[in-house]
This record gives sequence, C-alpha cells and structure tokens, in this order.
Amino acid sequence: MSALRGSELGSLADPAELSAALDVRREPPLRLLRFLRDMLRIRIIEEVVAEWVERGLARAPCHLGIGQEAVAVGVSAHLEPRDRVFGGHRSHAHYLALGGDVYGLLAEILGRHDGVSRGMGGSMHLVDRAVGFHGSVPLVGATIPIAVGAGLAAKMDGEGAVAVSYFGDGASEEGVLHESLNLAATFGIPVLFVCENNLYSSHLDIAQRQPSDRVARFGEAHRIPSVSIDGNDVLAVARAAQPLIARARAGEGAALIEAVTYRHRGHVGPKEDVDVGLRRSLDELAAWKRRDPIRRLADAMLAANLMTPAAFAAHERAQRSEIAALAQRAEAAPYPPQSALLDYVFAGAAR
Amino acid sequence: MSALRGSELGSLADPAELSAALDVRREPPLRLLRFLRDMLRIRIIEEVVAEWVERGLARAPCHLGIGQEAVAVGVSAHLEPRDRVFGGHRSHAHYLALGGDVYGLLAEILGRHDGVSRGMGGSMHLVDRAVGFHGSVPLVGATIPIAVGAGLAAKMDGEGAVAVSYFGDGASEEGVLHESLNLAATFGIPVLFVCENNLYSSHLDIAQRQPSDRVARFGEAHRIPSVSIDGNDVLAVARAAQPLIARARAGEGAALIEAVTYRHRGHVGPKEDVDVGLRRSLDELAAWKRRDPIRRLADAMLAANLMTPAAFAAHERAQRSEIAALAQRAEAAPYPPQSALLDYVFAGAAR
Amino acid sequence: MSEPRSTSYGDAIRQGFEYLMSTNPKVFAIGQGLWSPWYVGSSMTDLDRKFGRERVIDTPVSELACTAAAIGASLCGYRPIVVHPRMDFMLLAVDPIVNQAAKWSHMLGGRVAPALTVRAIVNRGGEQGAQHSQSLHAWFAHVPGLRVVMPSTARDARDLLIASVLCDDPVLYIDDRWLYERSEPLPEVRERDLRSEGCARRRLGGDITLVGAGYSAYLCEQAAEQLAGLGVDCEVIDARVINPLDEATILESCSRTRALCVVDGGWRPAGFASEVLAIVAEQLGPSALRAAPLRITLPSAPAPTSRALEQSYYPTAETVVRAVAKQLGVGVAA
Amino acid sequence: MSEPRSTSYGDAIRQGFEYLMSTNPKVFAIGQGLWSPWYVGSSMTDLDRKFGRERVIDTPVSELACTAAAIGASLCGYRPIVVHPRMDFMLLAVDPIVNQAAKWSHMLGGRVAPALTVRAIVNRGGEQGAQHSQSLHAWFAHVPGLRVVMPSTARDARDLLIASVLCDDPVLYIDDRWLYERSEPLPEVRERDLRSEGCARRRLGGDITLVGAGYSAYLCEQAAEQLAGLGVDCEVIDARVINPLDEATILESCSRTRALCVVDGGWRPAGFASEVLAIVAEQLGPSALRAAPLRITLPSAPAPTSRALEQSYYPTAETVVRAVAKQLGVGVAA
Ligand SMILES: Cc1ncc(C[n+]2csc(CCOP(=O)(O)OP(=O)(O)O)c2C)c(N)n1
Ligand SMILES: Cc1ncc(C[n+]2csc(CCOP(=O)(O)OP(=O)(O)O)c2C)c(N)n1
Ligand SMILES: [Mg+2]
Ligand SMILES: [Mg+2]
Repeated sequence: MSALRGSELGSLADPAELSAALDVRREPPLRLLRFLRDMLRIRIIEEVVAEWVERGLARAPCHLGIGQEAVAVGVSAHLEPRDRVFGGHRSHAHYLALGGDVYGLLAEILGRHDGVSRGMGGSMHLVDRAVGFHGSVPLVGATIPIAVGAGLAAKMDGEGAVAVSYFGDGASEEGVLHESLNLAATFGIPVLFVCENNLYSSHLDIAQRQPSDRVARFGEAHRIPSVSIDGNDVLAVARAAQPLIARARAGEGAALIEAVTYRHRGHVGPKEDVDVGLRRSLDELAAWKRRDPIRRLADAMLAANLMTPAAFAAHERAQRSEIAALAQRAEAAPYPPQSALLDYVFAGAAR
Repeated sequence: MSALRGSELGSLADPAELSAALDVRREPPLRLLRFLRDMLRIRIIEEVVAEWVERGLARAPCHLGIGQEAVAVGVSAHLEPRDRVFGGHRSHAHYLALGGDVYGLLAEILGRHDGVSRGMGGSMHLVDRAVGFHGSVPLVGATIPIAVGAGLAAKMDGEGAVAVSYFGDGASEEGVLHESLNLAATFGIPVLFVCENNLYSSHLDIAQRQPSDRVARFGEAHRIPSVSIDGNDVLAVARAAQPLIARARAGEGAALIEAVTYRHRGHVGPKEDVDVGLRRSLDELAAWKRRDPIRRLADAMLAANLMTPAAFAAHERAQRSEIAALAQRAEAAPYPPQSALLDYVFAGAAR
Repeated sequence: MSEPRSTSYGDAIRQGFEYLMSTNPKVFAIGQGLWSPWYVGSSMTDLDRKFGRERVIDTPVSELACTAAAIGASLCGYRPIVVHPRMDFMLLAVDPIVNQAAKWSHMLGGRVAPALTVRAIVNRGGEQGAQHSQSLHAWFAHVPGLRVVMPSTARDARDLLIASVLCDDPVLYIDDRWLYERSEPLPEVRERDLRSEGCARRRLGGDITLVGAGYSAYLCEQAAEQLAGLGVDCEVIDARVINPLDEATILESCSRTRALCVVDGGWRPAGFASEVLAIVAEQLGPSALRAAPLRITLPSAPAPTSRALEQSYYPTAETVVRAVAKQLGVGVAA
Repeated sequence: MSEPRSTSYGDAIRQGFEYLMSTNPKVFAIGQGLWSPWYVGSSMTDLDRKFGRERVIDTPVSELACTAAAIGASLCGYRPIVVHPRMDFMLLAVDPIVNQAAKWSHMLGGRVAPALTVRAIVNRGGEQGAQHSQSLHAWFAHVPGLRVVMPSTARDARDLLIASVLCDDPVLYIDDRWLYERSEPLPEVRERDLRSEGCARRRLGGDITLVGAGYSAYLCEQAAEQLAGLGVDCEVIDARVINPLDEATILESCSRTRALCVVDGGWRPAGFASEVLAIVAEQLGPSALRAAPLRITLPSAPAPTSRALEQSYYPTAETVVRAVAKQLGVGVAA
C-alpha cells in the first residue's frame, strides 16, 4: 500500500551521517560533564531494567529509550521544578533527566509500594511533581493535550512556568496532536512540544505511515516555531530548546522541537526487534549505534582532554554500583497492600 | 484570549475585493447557463426552506448555505453518479448540485416519508446514492474519514471513481481531519477534500479559533496538492476542481480545495446573525452580499449578452414556480408511519 | 414578607457558575459556545462579560483536546469546568474522561487527582435527530473513578454544580435542556461535599417506589401526582448522583413499598434502570417486591427526527402513569 | 479414524479471516499491528502474506479515522473488519462506532446500512495497567443499531466472526486474549445468519443458571465443573451475542433452575450482569428465584498493575464457586 519515499529529514534521519564526535569547544566543561553523567545514568538504569525483564523480575511492559537519552537530557537542561512535564509509554528518561528519584523509578517498575506511583503504575505510569514530572501514561497521544492544559494553567498563573509534552512520531498520527497544536497556537500557551522522532511506531517505519518523515511540518502548519534537529546530539538539543523555552516563559507561546533519534532496543522489552519494519535491520541498527549520543559526547570530551579514559571508566563504574544498590533495594521493597486497589480510586488518600 | 490576526488568505477573505462580475469570455455558454441555473435553483430552494422555518413548518434545525452555492456547483461539474460524495450539517447544496431530487429533499426537510431519507433524517441527514450522494450527517467532521474510506473502496475497485468530502473551516479543528489527510496521503486514496471556508464556525470568527485563516495549509502539511480559491466564483471552483479530480481518477491520490466563501444567513435558521463574532456585522454581511456568486455570474452573462434581463427574469420565475409546486406537494406528504421507529434500526427493510 | 422569587433551572446553573467564579479564582469554564448568546440556553448568559474571556473560554471545535486540556489545568491547581453543549459530541472526548481523568488518581498511586468537572448537556427533541439527542449517563455510571451527577431541580442544578467543582475528583455533571424552565425559589448557597450527596426522596408514599435521575426524576414527580389522583401513593426517589449510587435509600424505599418502577431517559440494555433493578434483586432478594419491577426507557432505536415519531419515542409522565397503573392493577382512562 | 485435530481460539479467528477473505473478495481487514508478528497474538499470523497488504492493511496510529474509513468502505460494498488490538484504544473511535455506524441506517431511513465489523480485543493482565485492560462490552450493548458478539469457544470465535462479517449490520466482535489457547476440534465452516444466533446452553443443570459472555462464559463452565463436585448441578448459558440479547433462553433457564449467577468481566454498575438481573426480575416477576441473584464482576476500580493486586482484581472460577456455594448454602473448603 505504501512504498519508501524520499526522506525530508535528509541527513538527520540517515544513520550514515552525523556520527562524528560532538563539537564541544564552546561548551562549559561542567555542563558537558553533567550531560554525560545524566545520559549515562539513564542508560545504566535502563540496562538494569532490561535485565530485570529478561530475568522475569519486571513483568509490566517496559519500553526502553536506550539510544534516545540526549533528547530528554538536552531539553531538561532548561527546565525547573515548577515546570510541567508529561510523557508517554517510553518515559523513563523524561523523568530521570529532571533529576528524578532513581530508587522511586526502579521500585515503581517492579510494582512496589515505594515507587513514584506507589506501585500502582509500573513503568508506563509515572508521576513525581516535586521535580516537575506531572505524569506519563501509555495511551499514545493522551498527554499531549493534557500538557497543553498544564501550559494554560501556567499562563493563567502568569509566573513564567512552561509545560513540556514529549511524544513520538507515532503519536503525531493521532488527530489530538493537531487539536493541541491549534489550541496552543490560538491561545498563546507556553508549551514545548517535543517529538522524539525515532522513525518507528512499534514495528512500522514512518515511511509506511506518513507521506513525509518530518514531523515538524505539523508545528509549522499550526504556525508555531518548529525545528528539526539531531536528537542524538545533546548539545544541539539543548541549544534548540533554550530559546524556545525562554520565549514560552516570556509569554510568547508554544514551539515544537522534532528531535530525530533511534531506539536501540525493540518497541517493548530488551530485545532488538530487527527486521520488523521496512528498513530496520541489523545494518541499520549497527549504523545507528555508531551515532550513539553518549559515545559521541564521551569521545569528544576525551579528545578535548576534558577527562581521561580512566576517569570516565571509574565514573561509569561508580554509577553502575550505585544504581545496582538501588536496584537491589527495590527488589526487596514491598508490594502495595490489597487496600490500594480501592484506596486510590478517588482522591482523599494521603498525597 | 485571542485577537484579530493578519489574514493569510488576503483578498480571498476580504469582502471588499473580488466582487466584480466574472470573466466568462472563455467559457462555453451552455456551461455558464447550467451553472447559473443550478446555483439559482439551490438559492430558491433554500429560500423556500427559510420561509418554512419562519412559518414553523420546518422544525428541524436548517443550516442554509445561501451565498455559498458556487462551491458545490463548481465541484459537481466534474462528478459522476459513481462518485461518492459526503457532506455535513449544511449540505442541501452538496446534494442538489449533483442533480439531486428537489422534491425528495423538500419532503425530507419536512420530515415526510417521501423524503430522500424517508423522513427519518430531515435537513441534516440526507442520502441519495443514485446521484452519488452517500450521506450527510451533522456531527462536525464525521464524514471526512468516512469519505476517505469510500475513496479507499474506489481505489480497491480500480475503476476511477473518486470520493468527495465537504466540510467547513470549523471542522478543520477536529483532529480527525488530520488523521484523514494522513491516511489519504499515505495510501494514495482518490478523495477530494473540499473545505468551504466561510470564515465562521457558528458564532466564532476563524481568527478566534485558529492562528491562520488559511485551511489549505493542512493539506500542504500532509503533502497533498492543495489550493485556496475564491469560493464565490463558480468558474474558479470548477477550474480548480477539474485537474484535481482528474488526477484522483487517474490513481494519483488525494487533493484539497479550500473555497473561501460566506454564508448570508446565520449559523442555523433564516436570520442573519449579525454581530455574533469578532467581525460579522451588517457591514461585513453587506460587503459579502456584493460578492454574491449568483449575481457575479449573472452580471457577466448579461454583460456578455449571453442572455437578456427579461430571459433571466423569466427563467427565475419559472424555477420559482416549479419549486413552489414541489414544496406544496411536500407539505402535503405523509409522515413516516410509527413502525419506522423500529424498522430502520437494522438493515433488512426494503432499500 | 414578599413571595420568594422563583429561579429557573437554567438560571440556577448560571448562578452556580457565578458563585464558583466569584468565590474561587481557580475556577474557569471552557467549551464551545460560551461566548454565544444561544448555545447553552440561559445557563451561562453573560458570564464571559462578567468574568472575562480568560476565564470563560470559547473554543475551537476540538472536543478531545479541550477536555484533556482541562485535565491538565486541574493537575496544576485549577478547577476547570469543561462544557459540552451536547453529550453526543462529547463522545469524541471519551478518552480523556474515561481513560485519563477517571483513572489518573488510581494509576498514579493517588499522588494527584484531576479535580475537573465535565458538564454534559442533554439536548434532544426538536427534530434534531440521532446525533443530537443522546443521554448516555449509563456509560459513565459504569466507570469507576468518575462521579456522575444528574440534577433534576433548580436548587440541585446550582448546588450540585458547586459541589462538583469543589470536589477533588473528576465529576461528570449532566443537565437537561428540558428542565431549564423548571423553577423554584432558591435558598442561599450552601457548599456541600459531593461525597455525601445521595438520593433525595422527593415524595413519600407507600404503594410503589418511582426512581429517576435528571429529567426522568421530574417525570416521576409528575406521574406521582397523577397517580395520586388514581389512588396510587407513590414514593419518588431522585437519584441525583448515579455514580457512585446511593443504594441504601433506594433499597429502604423498595423494601417498604414493595414495588418499583424506574424511569430512565436512556436506552434500556445495561442502562441506569437495569442497575437499579439489579441492585434491588440482588440486595433485597426474591419475594421482596409484590409485582415485577418496571423499566420505562427509550425504545431500542436511535432518536428519530420527524415530530410524529419523536412524540412516541420519548417517555412522558403519562407513559409512567399508564405503566404503573397497569402493573398495580389500577384503572386508568385510555 | 484419527483423533480430530484441536484448534485454538486464536487460530480459529485466523481461520475465520482466511475463510472470509478466500470466499469473499469484498472482505478486507484494517487496523494497527496487522503486519506485526506479535500485535494480535496468533489471531492473524501471516494473513498479510497470504492475501496481500492491500487487503490486510496495517495503519498509522489513528483509531478514529481508520474505523470511520471502514464505514465508508462498507457503504460502497465492501465488508471491512477494523481491528482494534485493545478495546481501550478503541475509545478514540467511539464516535464512528456509536454516532455513525450504529445510527446510519436509521437516520437515513434504511437506505443503506454499514456492513462493517469492528473487532475489539480484550487484552488485560500482565501488569499492563488501567489503560490496557478494559472490557467495556456493556457500553456497546447499550447502543441500539449495533450487534455485539462475544465468542467464548474456538468454534464461535471462527463462526461468529464469519457471521458478523456477512451480516448487513454493524457488528462489534469482541475476543479475549485469555481465551486464545482454549481449543477444540472444529467442524467445517457453516455460514450462519447472525440475526438468529442467540445464547448457547453449554451445560444442562437444574440447581442454578450461570450466565456469562466471552471469557466469563468459560469461567462459568469451569466453575460448573467444580460445583458439580460439590453436588451443585449448574446450567451454563453462554450469551454469545449480548446485543440484541436472546432473553428467552436465559428466562427459560432461570424459570427452571430458580437461581441465577451472572459472571461478567466488566464493571458492575449498569453492566452486562445488571442487564441480565434486570431482565429476569422484570420478566419473571417476584418469587421466580429461590435466592437473590448474584453478580460477579470486577471491583469498582481501574485495573491495577502490580501482580499482587491483579490477582485479586480479576474474578476466577474459584470466585464463582465460592459465591455460588455460599448463596446456595453449600459447604466449600476455604
Ligand atoms: C491510542 C493508542 N493506540 C495504540 C497504542 C499502541 N502503541 C503503544 S506504543 C505505540 C507506538 C507509538 O510510537 P511513537 O509515538 O513513535 O513512540 P515510540 O514507541 O517510538 O517511542 C503504539 C502504537 C497505544 N498505546 N495507544
Ligand atoms: C462534533 C461536533 N461538535 C460541535 C458541533 C456543533 N456545531 C454544529 S455546526 C458547527 C460549526 C461548524 O463550522 P464549519 O465547519 O465551519 O461549518 P459551517 O457551519 O460554517 O458551514 C458546530 C460547532 C457539532 N455538530 N459536532
Ligand atoms: Mg517512534
Ligand atoms: Mg464555517
């Protein structure tokens, strides 16, 4: 019914391109270190989750964003706890990049009462308003208009907070994206739409689902500033997000970032799902792995002598063991009590 | 919350412009006569309906398209009975322009069993497959994806039929338009999207509802050929529709026409509803009446000596009395029997 | 002392909005037609002038996004009221209501609940037809996590609106255009906790319990008056909040009258009336009633347009009177 | 003679598609995941290879437009099957199903009816949570103009799919992933007229009537077996088509057994179980049953994720056995 069409994203969607180390010359070293640390933390945590799934410890569907870490880390560089961030089914990184609680996330993924959602949500239903994470739920596209409403509230508050909606290229096929873009544009709502275009929705390549691979065209059609960028370049993401978030804070309304990226794992779970779409194959996957956002930043920092290989290795080891300890603690945490089944149906339980 | 913004449609949406008589020099006279006759017929019929509403004879909500006749007449010039046309709440013209049955429509509007929908639908629910009118229903946007499906069927049939979806600028705010455009674009479906942009949705000016008054941008975003034209120029409509319908028949897929127009009457019923939106006022209405599609064609034909004033007047009188006779017959027609309430819930009643 | 002035149901809704918006800066209204003089009848006239178009927001034709946006605002401390001028069109927004709002608190471990009110107007008759007529209250009564309110009196129209908006849970508030002219003198507003609002006994009686919600409760009251003339002493229960339903009041009444007729402006299968019959059967057991319980509902057909058919489609007080009289073996003039 | 080969419910669905698509060129399938090896379990494996991707169409994530497009195709002579891999996501398509398809014939005076089949898969458990678990069959049973089919056996999974697609009305066909491994030998396909399909008596018994639909009917059968061991002789009624419901079979059974338990995988208020209780109360009158009828349903909460809670959330055969034994005063080991 459909055939591969020419890419409008060009090199942004071509794994053979843009795999060089980043240009870090003009960036403050501390910032680079923070980006590296945050991306690495997210990667390691999701690797732990992948292992949990393989071992049968995590039973809820887990959608891993391994390979996509730069998007949330770059955007979150400009966010504050008073902002209102919403995600979807693949939102571990969206939460963690805000400085989210690692143990709370891990416990949640195992369905334990210590989790950020008290074990009622699992991987796909996260909330932690202390860091500005207002909720992720797995129904595709669901939180896009909810984020717009949170932005409307920010506008009414008049204090410069912004809302952020993370969604995927698949979600851009739900009509509600367009209703949301129109509301945001018409009412001048401070909301940043962040589309992680990883070129796939489940098993289908975007070429099988849309006449163009460039999602930013929808922001343009609704007359909000829209950019398509390399989502595997954390510096490019941060650079793109900064002025758009600043504008929104200043009362100048919504914007859209399309961050082109790729997931290393399959749609759900730890496997790699090769050969499911038109293009996704071992070759494509291997090419995209060369465009790994963490490696590109680390290589640049090593080349610029901002850290030594040994220091990097030590840092990684430290993070791994810290996370392993939290994971172990989560594995031992209690499940929600039976009363939880009815306690949270309505408001009123302790918040 | 919103303010008047600059118009992207420019003169197309400016009633001070484009009110001159049409340029009819290169058009076959018979075609002009047919356009004039068809537009006039629709106008007269809707005036009868307006009167019925005022007299309390027609009780169902009637949405009149007086002032918008050129759109359906221009598009229908290229349609065939095997095509599949769908409309909405304001669809008398969409049906009549296909050569629809005047008595059947009038009887339907009065809720009589002789009506095109056997008196079960009234003004807002019409069907007559003999002329290619596959259905109009009043839930805004509802028939857009249904038309896409009818187009998909035409594609599967492979015989060159096309689907047509009429909808308004208000309907372009329903997400389903975008889902429909994407499906049509992705699957190469022969469907013509015809947006009658009359600049209002009920009481609201498009400037209060969208960041731009140009609806064709949505077709463009979904990468289908899209044009914005003067919807009060029947020749311009016919000229725009011809190649787009031809392409669709030839298997080249969907297209969108935005026909900018204006309704002389209020959103519903015979009144004029001035002062309900940002702009709609007696002045605006008066200006748009100068851009009347029937007058512009008639003036041009008179100026070009294609008819005399007397012949035109006689033609109009003849149409009026013919329609009056049909209206009288409809007024005397029977209501559906009580059994109709349950007879049509499921298929199986005689078709 | 002068006669207390009577307030109509439509105006009472407007007063509810007025009270909420004057006393609580976090309350706002959003929906189609809110700047229109005719869209929602008398129920919101001039609110945009009084409170400004930033707090009374008319919207594009985007039911889904507008409803979900209200959820988002509610998560950030606001108390939005989303207005759907017709419940039929609200079906485009079932996802935010049922999949999001109703589940939000539960699926996120009670960390936050969306305190939004969705106002759905039942607007039928007038030859508007099948897509302009539905009352799907039973659907929403089926869904855990949603409170569903159906006022039948002017006072409830005002006070239950206020209670809905002040409630921390998502509430579906359903009002009916056929009630807009129903009037009564209104006392001062008293803020109520929606969680403790249940059925109201509109009339005491011993022969049969009539149960209804919204406009159907009004039909029950009218029918009860006519039935009194035939010597049938009806008890009338106005359900008011159909989810969670105050079963106790209905059960108590039925165990006394030992007869039941539920009037319901929705369809029959798996409807509100079915639920009431089920509760009574399940809780009171066999032999609790003297006669088979009755359901008076719409016929199993979409709404017709033609007036001739509309007239037989919608139950009236007379429909109720006839059915009850027949069930109880009382004579009624044909 | 060799043992007849057993076919699973999931495979039976696939066979239904295969039969339809091989015998009727107007049949096509459209929905998300139809080219995926895992999306809809075993129920459509390789159909795209066999019949081509023009007839087995995988789609963008656009539930509303895809469902409505199927209506459009059906109006032009096709027999589409729209596949919703989860009923939860189908809520985005309630408008085309309920406002359009179910009303189309009626509001257009019977001139044309949309002969489409909407296939909704109930897919729950596995810690998927509240948005990946719903069975809202009661909603659709409430709506006139829609036929609602819930097969519980492999044979019905195949033959009712075929009957649904061949039927001239819009049909909602609901299958349940928890039944995909249930197997039985299948006879040759016999085309049936859906309009004459009603309840099936899966087991004859005199002590109590158990009623269920879909997976719940299977639970009834399992419970009946266990109850037989306790000396309770259950009659099991599989509803199969819940709208319009074959009331006669249920009434006949209840009037014989004089006891009723409805098992329902949906929520309680205004649910399918409510409807069955209401019909029995209304039609059979007081004292028809020996004991109060039972409804076994989900608790009034969204589906939890954590396995510990999932286990207590969903009723099992044991839940049924315990409830029935208690109601009939039969001892059962704790
Ligand atoms: C409304 C709805 N439809 C379908 C699904 C099934 N589904 C889950 S994730 C997914 C893919 C979404 O793709 P995209 O938005 O690109 O996000 P990604 O998985 O690539 O991160 C789909 C179709 C769903 N969860 N919700
Ligand atoms: C889903 C839905 N929402 C709202 C309405 C109420 N309504 C009826 S017509 C209309 C205006 C539509 O405007 P437009 O599409 O521009 O068509 P026009 O009336 O201008 O011809 C609205 C909002 C409806 N019928 N359906
Ligand atoms: Mg994606
Ligand atoms: Mg318009």
